[in-house]
Amino acid sequence: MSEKESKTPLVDELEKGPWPSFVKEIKSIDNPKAKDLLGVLERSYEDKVGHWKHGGLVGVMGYGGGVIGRYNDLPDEFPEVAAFHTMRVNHPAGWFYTSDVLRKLCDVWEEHGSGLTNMHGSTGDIIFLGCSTEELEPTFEKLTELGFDLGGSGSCLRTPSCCNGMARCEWACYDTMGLTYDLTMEYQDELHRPPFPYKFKFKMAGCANDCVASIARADMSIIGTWKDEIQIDADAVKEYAASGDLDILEDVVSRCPTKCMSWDGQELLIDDADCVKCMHCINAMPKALAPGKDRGATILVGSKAPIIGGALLSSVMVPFLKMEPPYEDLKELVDALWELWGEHGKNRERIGEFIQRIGLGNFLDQIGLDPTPEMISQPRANPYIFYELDDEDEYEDDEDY
Amino acid sequence: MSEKESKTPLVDELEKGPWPSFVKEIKSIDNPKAKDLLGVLERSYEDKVGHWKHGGLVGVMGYGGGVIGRYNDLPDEFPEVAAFHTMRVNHPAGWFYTSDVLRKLCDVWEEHGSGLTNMHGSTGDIIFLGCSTEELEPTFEKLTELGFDLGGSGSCLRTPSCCNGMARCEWACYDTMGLTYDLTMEYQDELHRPPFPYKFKFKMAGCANDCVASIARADMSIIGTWKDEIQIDADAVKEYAASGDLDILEDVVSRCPTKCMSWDGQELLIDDADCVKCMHCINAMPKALAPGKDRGATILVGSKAPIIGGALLSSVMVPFLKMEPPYEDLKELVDALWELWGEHGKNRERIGEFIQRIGLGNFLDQIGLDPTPEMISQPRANPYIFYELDDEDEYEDDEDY
Amino acid sequence: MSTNIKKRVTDIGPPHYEQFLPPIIKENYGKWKYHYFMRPGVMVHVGESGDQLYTVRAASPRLCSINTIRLFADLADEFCGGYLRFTSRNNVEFLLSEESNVEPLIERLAKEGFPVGGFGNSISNPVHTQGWIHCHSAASDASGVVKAMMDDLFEYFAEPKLPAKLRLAFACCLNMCGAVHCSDIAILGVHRRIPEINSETIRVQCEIPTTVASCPTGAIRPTNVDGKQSVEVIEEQCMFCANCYTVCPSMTLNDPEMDGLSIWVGGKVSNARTEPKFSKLAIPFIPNNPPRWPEVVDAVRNIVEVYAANAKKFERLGEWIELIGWPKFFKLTGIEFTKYHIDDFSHAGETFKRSLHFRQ
Amino acid sequence: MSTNIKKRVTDIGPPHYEQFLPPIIKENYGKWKYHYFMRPGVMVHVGESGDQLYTVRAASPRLCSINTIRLFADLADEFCGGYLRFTSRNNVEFLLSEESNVEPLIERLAKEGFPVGGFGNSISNPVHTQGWIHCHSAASDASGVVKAMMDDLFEYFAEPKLPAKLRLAFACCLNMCGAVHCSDIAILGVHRRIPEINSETIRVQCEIPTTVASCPTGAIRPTNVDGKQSVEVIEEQCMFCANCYTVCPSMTLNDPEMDGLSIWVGGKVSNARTEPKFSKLAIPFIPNNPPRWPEVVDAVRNIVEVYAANAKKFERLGEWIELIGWPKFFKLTGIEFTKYHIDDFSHAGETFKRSLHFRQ
Ligand code: SRM
Ligand code: SRM
Ligand code: SRM
Ligand code: SRM
Ligand code: SF4
Ligand code: SF4
Ligand code: SF4
Ligand code: SF4
Ligand code: SF4
Ligand code: SF4
Ligand code: SF4
Ligand code: SF4
Repeated sequence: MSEKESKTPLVDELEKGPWPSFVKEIKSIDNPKAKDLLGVLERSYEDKVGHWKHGGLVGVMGYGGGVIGRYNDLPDEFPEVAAFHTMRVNHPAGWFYTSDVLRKLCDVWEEHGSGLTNMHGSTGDIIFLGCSTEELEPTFEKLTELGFDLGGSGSCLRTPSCCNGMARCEWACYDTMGLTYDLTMEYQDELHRPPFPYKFKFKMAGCANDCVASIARADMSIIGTWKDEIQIDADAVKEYAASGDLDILEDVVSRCPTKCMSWDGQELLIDDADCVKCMHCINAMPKALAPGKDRGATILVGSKAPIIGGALLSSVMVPFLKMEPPYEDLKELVDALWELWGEHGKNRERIGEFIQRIGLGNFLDQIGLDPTPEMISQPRANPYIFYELDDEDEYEDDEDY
Repeated sequence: MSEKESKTPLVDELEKGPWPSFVKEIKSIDNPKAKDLLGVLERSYEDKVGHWKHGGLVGVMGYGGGVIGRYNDLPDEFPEVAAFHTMRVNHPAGWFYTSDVLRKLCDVWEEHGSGLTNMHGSTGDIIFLGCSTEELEPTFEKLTELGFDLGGSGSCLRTPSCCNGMARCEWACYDTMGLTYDLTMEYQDELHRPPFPYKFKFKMAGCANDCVASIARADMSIIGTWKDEIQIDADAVKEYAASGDLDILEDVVSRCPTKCMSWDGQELLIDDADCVKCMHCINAMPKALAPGKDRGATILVGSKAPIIGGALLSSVMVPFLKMEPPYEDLKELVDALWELWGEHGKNRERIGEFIQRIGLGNFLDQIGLDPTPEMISQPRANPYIFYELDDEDEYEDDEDY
Repeated sequence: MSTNIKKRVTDIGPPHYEQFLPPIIKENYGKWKYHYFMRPGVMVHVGESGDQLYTVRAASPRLCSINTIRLFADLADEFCGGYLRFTSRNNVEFLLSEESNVEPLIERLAKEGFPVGGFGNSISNPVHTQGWIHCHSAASDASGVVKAMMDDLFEYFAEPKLPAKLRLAFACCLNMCGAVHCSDIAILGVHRRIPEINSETIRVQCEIPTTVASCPTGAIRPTNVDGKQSVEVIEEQCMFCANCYTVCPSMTLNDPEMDGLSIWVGGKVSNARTEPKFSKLAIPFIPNNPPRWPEVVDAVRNIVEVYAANAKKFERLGEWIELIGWPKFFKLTGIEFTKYHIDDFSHAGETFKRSLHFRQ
Repeated sequence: MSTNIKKRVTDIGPPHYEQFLPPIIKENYGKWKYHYFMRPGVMVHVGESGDQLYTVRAASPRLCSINTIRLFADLADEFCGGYLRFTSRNNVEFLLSEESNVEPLIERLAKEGFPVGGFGNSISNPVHTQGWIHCHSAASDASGVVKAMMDDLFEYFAEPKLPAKLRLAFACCLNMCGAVHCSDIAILGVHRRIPEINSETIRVQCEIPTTVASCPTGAIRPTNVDGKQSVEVIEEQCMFCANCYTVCPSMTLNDPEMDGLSIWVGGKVSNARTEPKFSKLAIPFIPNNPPRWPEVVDAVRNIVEVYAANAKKFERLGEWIELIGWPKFFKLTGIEFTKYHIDDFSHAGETFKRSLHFRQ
């Protein structure tokens, strides 16, 4: 198979063009695994179907996650990729590396695997793409020697990830990388041994721009925000006005979702009580505006992909929480969520679906949080209220509206 | 019961105050029915529960609707209201009357019923409140002599109603009263003999102000609109500007939902291509602005109260239809809807619920309407598409996006 | 009998409206040009012809005796050639061609106890339902609450002094007769007790399978009571919707202590500026307190006043709330936010706050 | 074995990020002041200290060989002390303290085939998934479509010339790995054939009850094939979600002719200006046409170009569509509106047009 001239005319097409070519990447690897992978791919391009089978239970000892088993359905033709598992290697928070550590990772993967990776997987892991069953354990050993560990898969906590936050962004309202590392270490057991009804993902973003798409794809989205006034550098505002690049009225003021800004050509005023911390004005004038000083995060819960009740976005669970190590309040909340969902969640039911099933009000009751109007976009419109009446002095309560 | 001094201290309280008193109304009637009604009401005010029982099957011969049977649960104490049915009398479109006809209606009701009415019921009928079983038929006879007929109840077409439209409003984009009369006459059989899985209501409003709340409570809401330019009387605009009562920029232009208006202090411009015919600017400046000349209606379907899947608003079925007698297109649509729903609707399933159950796309297919983006607020966000593939040349279709 | 049937006229429909229109309307039908408000309770429509129609609107209790209807007829004869109408909110409107008759008519109406108002940015007649006057399903009286409330809010009917129209509605049970679900402020009667089952009558009055099937939450189960077919209700699953009661009279929900009223705000039906909206829950429960329901009246007045003081011109209640945000609405009104406010029905998730867009 | 276990180190977690941060970042951590874009592909962060950090962002194929990673390492050594990172969209970023190194690095990257760009109002690296490279579930290849598409749209990566950021994403099946469901433009692999049941293997590989229960629409029923337990699928009820396949390998959906791609538009995740939004269906189906999927590429380019020509500064695709309305989006792009665009899943009714607010 691997000796002859190019048998991959279709995929070869994808070597051309200005965008970096994944085909070139595969071809650059001179080993039989990579060659067979290319062969399988060519076959898929001919057949218009994939040639991978459902994964089996493979992994490293003592872990219930971190490896995705994968077998080929043409093992005779492509024996080198007959078993072609991926390993999810927990990346360092913020995806920062030194050349040194990258080279060492490459060395491990050259020795034990296909030499192909994803930098990175969608959850954030370093994906070691294509490992035989036998090589899983040795690879793992080398990785731990190097100070790396596996990430999550299956009904585990998944590898937490974050935007680069304070490392390189002026808008980070809390230390996303610090928190990501802290939570990852705190919950090693949950990350490696499936304790849940289904997967659970954390994603941390330093501000409402949400550069890690946390509100769309994390069971818990921790997004930075502030409570006090936007910091305004009046001189810098004038600079922007003078620059001609920005029409402050049209581009900034009129795009503010609550119209809480005004600009008379001289002074930019913000009615911070009405600001919903959307970040737009700050984004538009980074030199002139900055988030306030009383910073923390909003904790949202429940986003996920569509399977099976339809996709969800995370929704507000705690409107504002200070984010300082050791993050006790946050961890208390996490533990409460996990306990409730762990006990009552159905198999393959994400926490967002679970909350909808049992009702958010009910859920809050159970985990001991007070309901607040910030958790909803609007109160119920239907009259189907499950009044609880065990408590007879409710009458009194109801009267002090 | 009825001989003694006031036994109704609680309801008597409601004779006081500036708002017209329904208690005074009841007391003004000097007959035993009215006295017992007041007695029952007083009892309810004491007991804090109603004293009416589920209705039985009563009505006039040959009709399946128009009468709501009602019995009292204290027949021994209040024999005069032991059976106290209501008759729904189909009002004249627009609720216009002459003193003459009103007096004649009163005479009928004085002779045969309680002398109490609702002017009108929420669906629009004249409600004759409180009739014994024996008096139903004689009352009906007198009514028809007078040129009146019963309205709908049960799984019938319900009494169609409308805003006063062209009779007294400058904004009516079609003749609501004309259409209401036409449909009421066309569908007399459906109005009087239950043909449907559940009730069906028509409501006609002459413009998007929807003064008959049709979008909220009609299985078919027919709401006037226009296609061309809003008519502007530039001089009258200036009058408004000069009057000082209206801040054209703040009150009109900036409240336009699509921001398609501009006002420079002199000239009011409207980009009609972007106008969504919301009526606001016209409402604010009735003397200066008027709907365009190419008028018709939007047909919406499906609103209802919450029982049982939650309340619905009507949604667009035909974005624009000319509304001229004999309203053939409209009636064709109505017939198609009724046929499909009549055949496949479940018992007590309103058409709005039916459409949701079978899917709007599917529903359109069945009644032979082409889907248009005006029917939706946004395309689907979930990927659960029921692709139909019987038709193999679909591939071709799909390519001409 | 057969002779009787022969004589019977059926399916004649309502009389044609045209015969009830005053001449000025017939002449200007479809040719009105604009309108203006002359004074509270009076609006003037001007035709292309230049004709002016004066409409005087008076409050009506909706529950009208024939005496009152005859009074209206007399007034119409006296002041406007016998022409009058009722509105979609049950006010009575006198249709005058003579401006000089306007004030005399208003005086007479006042004398008779039918004040004028309700035009423009006012509170018009509340849409309401039967209540303890006529319905078996009612969790409260309708006319009584409305009367008590309008006595209190009367000033807002008499004068158009609100930022925009404010539509009140009342329904006595979850069937919500009227357009309660899309009102600026709606008062809704609610039951809060599971149905009481009359095992004696149920076999006679109801079909057990239909009754079981009627429950949207599946709370009803067939069972045997003393060897006879009956049903039972799983308490935790009941949301007090009364759908079972509608199909089966032997399952009553009425209860003096458990029934009461809830308050809903921010709905609208017009398309003006913003799209039609449902009303949303403001106050989950207030006990019945006849004859004047002071807690309900106070609660509504509070909402009206906070709105009147804060909203800008042309902002309907729901539009204003959406601008300031629901958290602020609860804060300004002092209404307690509870878990009942959080939707847990079919589309609940759609009402969760799925963004960071709120005031910190 | 036991000695082996003794040696094993587990649960050490990832290395602490701090050791990988360049000195300039350590010093300015949490103390950045503002940023600006120096030129396409380069952004500068200025610290309170006055320090300037130059980030050079280059495209990456995400599927990286160790050769390429070593190349990145070499470039990092040469130009920025060995410090680099990857972004949440899989670009590679070099972290420079020396402005003078910027242009030479860019030149080298270009030479090696890794062009810079993706900052500001551009199309950045599409988020994507495994496709035919690794996943059993894929209805299309991922890397191939993305490569073909980005070759075509390359100009928008190289230069920030769009009204706002435009986020592309690709997922090869309805599991939607990545944030496909909230992307400006998402390409999604879809199956359109009911599962083919392998009655031979199903009893061994799958639990029948679990398989039956996995179907959200209840389309799967237990049955007997040649006297052996199996399942059957009711064709009309299948919405091709593949949830059954996820739990049972014997129910495959892959098919050369029936699989293909759908296109979704107007999603976003940032809270800037408007709340996060889901992407909505634009094109229900385009057949697989490897290696360059020209119909998909054209369809995406068409949407991008119409958007670029019509939207104003700072308007994300979905924000712009909501301003002009969906009918106009379909008109401007020439995309056919079909019944597939109309939602018919759980909350379908919420997407019906419940107002008169549309352009006539
Ligand atoms: C590798 C990766 C895609 C990639 O190319 O980047 C991936 C690959 C798979 N995902 Fe995923 N998911 C990956 C990130 C995601 C994300 C994005 C994220 O985490 O930010 C999502 C959407 C967010 C979410 O969690 O909902 C995602 C939603 C799913 C789902 C749908 C879950 C749902 O509740 O709707 C499934 C199906 C399942 O769990 O059974 C799934 C299942 C799978 C499986 C394991 C297939 C399966 O049916 O078991 C895929 C293995 C492919 C393979 O052979 O390698 N994957 N998956 C990503 C993980 C790499 C990493 O660890 O860094
Ligand atoms: C490097 C990265 C974070 C990381 O830790 O990896 C990042 C970095 C920055 N983001 Fe981001 N964003 C990054 C992913 C995202 C994402 C997530 C995604 O795309 O999946 C989003 C949400 C996208 C969405 O809404 O769908 C995101 C939404 C934003 C926004 C909001 C844009 C908007 O108007 O909606 C800003 C503000 C802006 O651009 O003015 C922003 C601004 C920025 C700034 C200017 C912040 C700063 O001061 O450093 C950074 C450069 C922006 C640029 O690329 O133009 N970043 N940014 C990510 C780069 C991805 C890439 O390679 O292109
Ligand atoms: C009389 C009236 C209330 C009033 O005081 O004005 C009324 C009274 C009743 N309605 Fe209604 N509905 C009346 C207008 C409405 C409206 C408003 C409208 O038509 O514009 C609605 C909301 C719109 C709608 O149709 O959804 C309405 C929604 C209901 C419902 C809930 C239907 C649903 O699909 O959710 C029921 C329950 C049912 O049908 O079983 C109901 C049932 C009833 C019954 C027949 C009670 C029952 O369970 O069978 C009530 C009889 C009361 C009585 O004893 O007199 N009524 N009902 C209204 C009819 C008068 C007329 O003919 O003019
Ligand atoms: C008489 C009546 C129609 C009928 O055939 O009976 C009517 C008549 C007029 N309506 Fe109306 N509306 C009438 C019920 C309604 C309803 C239905 C309802 O309340 O149940 C609505 C929808 C309310 C809602 O959105 O919840 C309604 C929403 C409007 C609007 C839109 C207001 C808004 O800003 O949302 C206007 C425009 C305006 O007020 O400028 C309007 C305007 C008008 C005008 C000015 C039209 C005209 O030129 O003649 C009439 C006098 C308005 C006034 O009362 O201030 N009418 N109007 C109804 C009087 C009811 C009453 O006694 O108070
Ligand atoms: S989410 Fe906010 S803090 Fe984090 S990188 Fe993006 S803009 Fe910066
Ligand atoms: S952050 Fe957003 S809401 Fe706040 S002032 Fe700026 S643009 Fe307005
Ligand atoms: S709905 Fe329109 S046409 Fe009818 S009365 Fe109201 S404003 Fe006039
Ligand atoms: S009718 Fe409404 S959308 Fe049209 S111009 Fe007037 S305010 Fe704007
Ligand atoms: S709302 Fe309920 S209680 Fe009131 S009239 Fe209608 S059905 Fe009867
Ligand atoms: S009241 Fe409603 S929820 Fe309760 S048992 Fe009856 S039908 Fe079911
Ligand atoms: S989107 Fe589907 S096919 Fe693609 S990697 Fe994820 S699970 Fe596999
Ligand atoms: S693909 Fe989805 S809908 Fe079809 S049978 Fe499988 S689980 Fe059911």
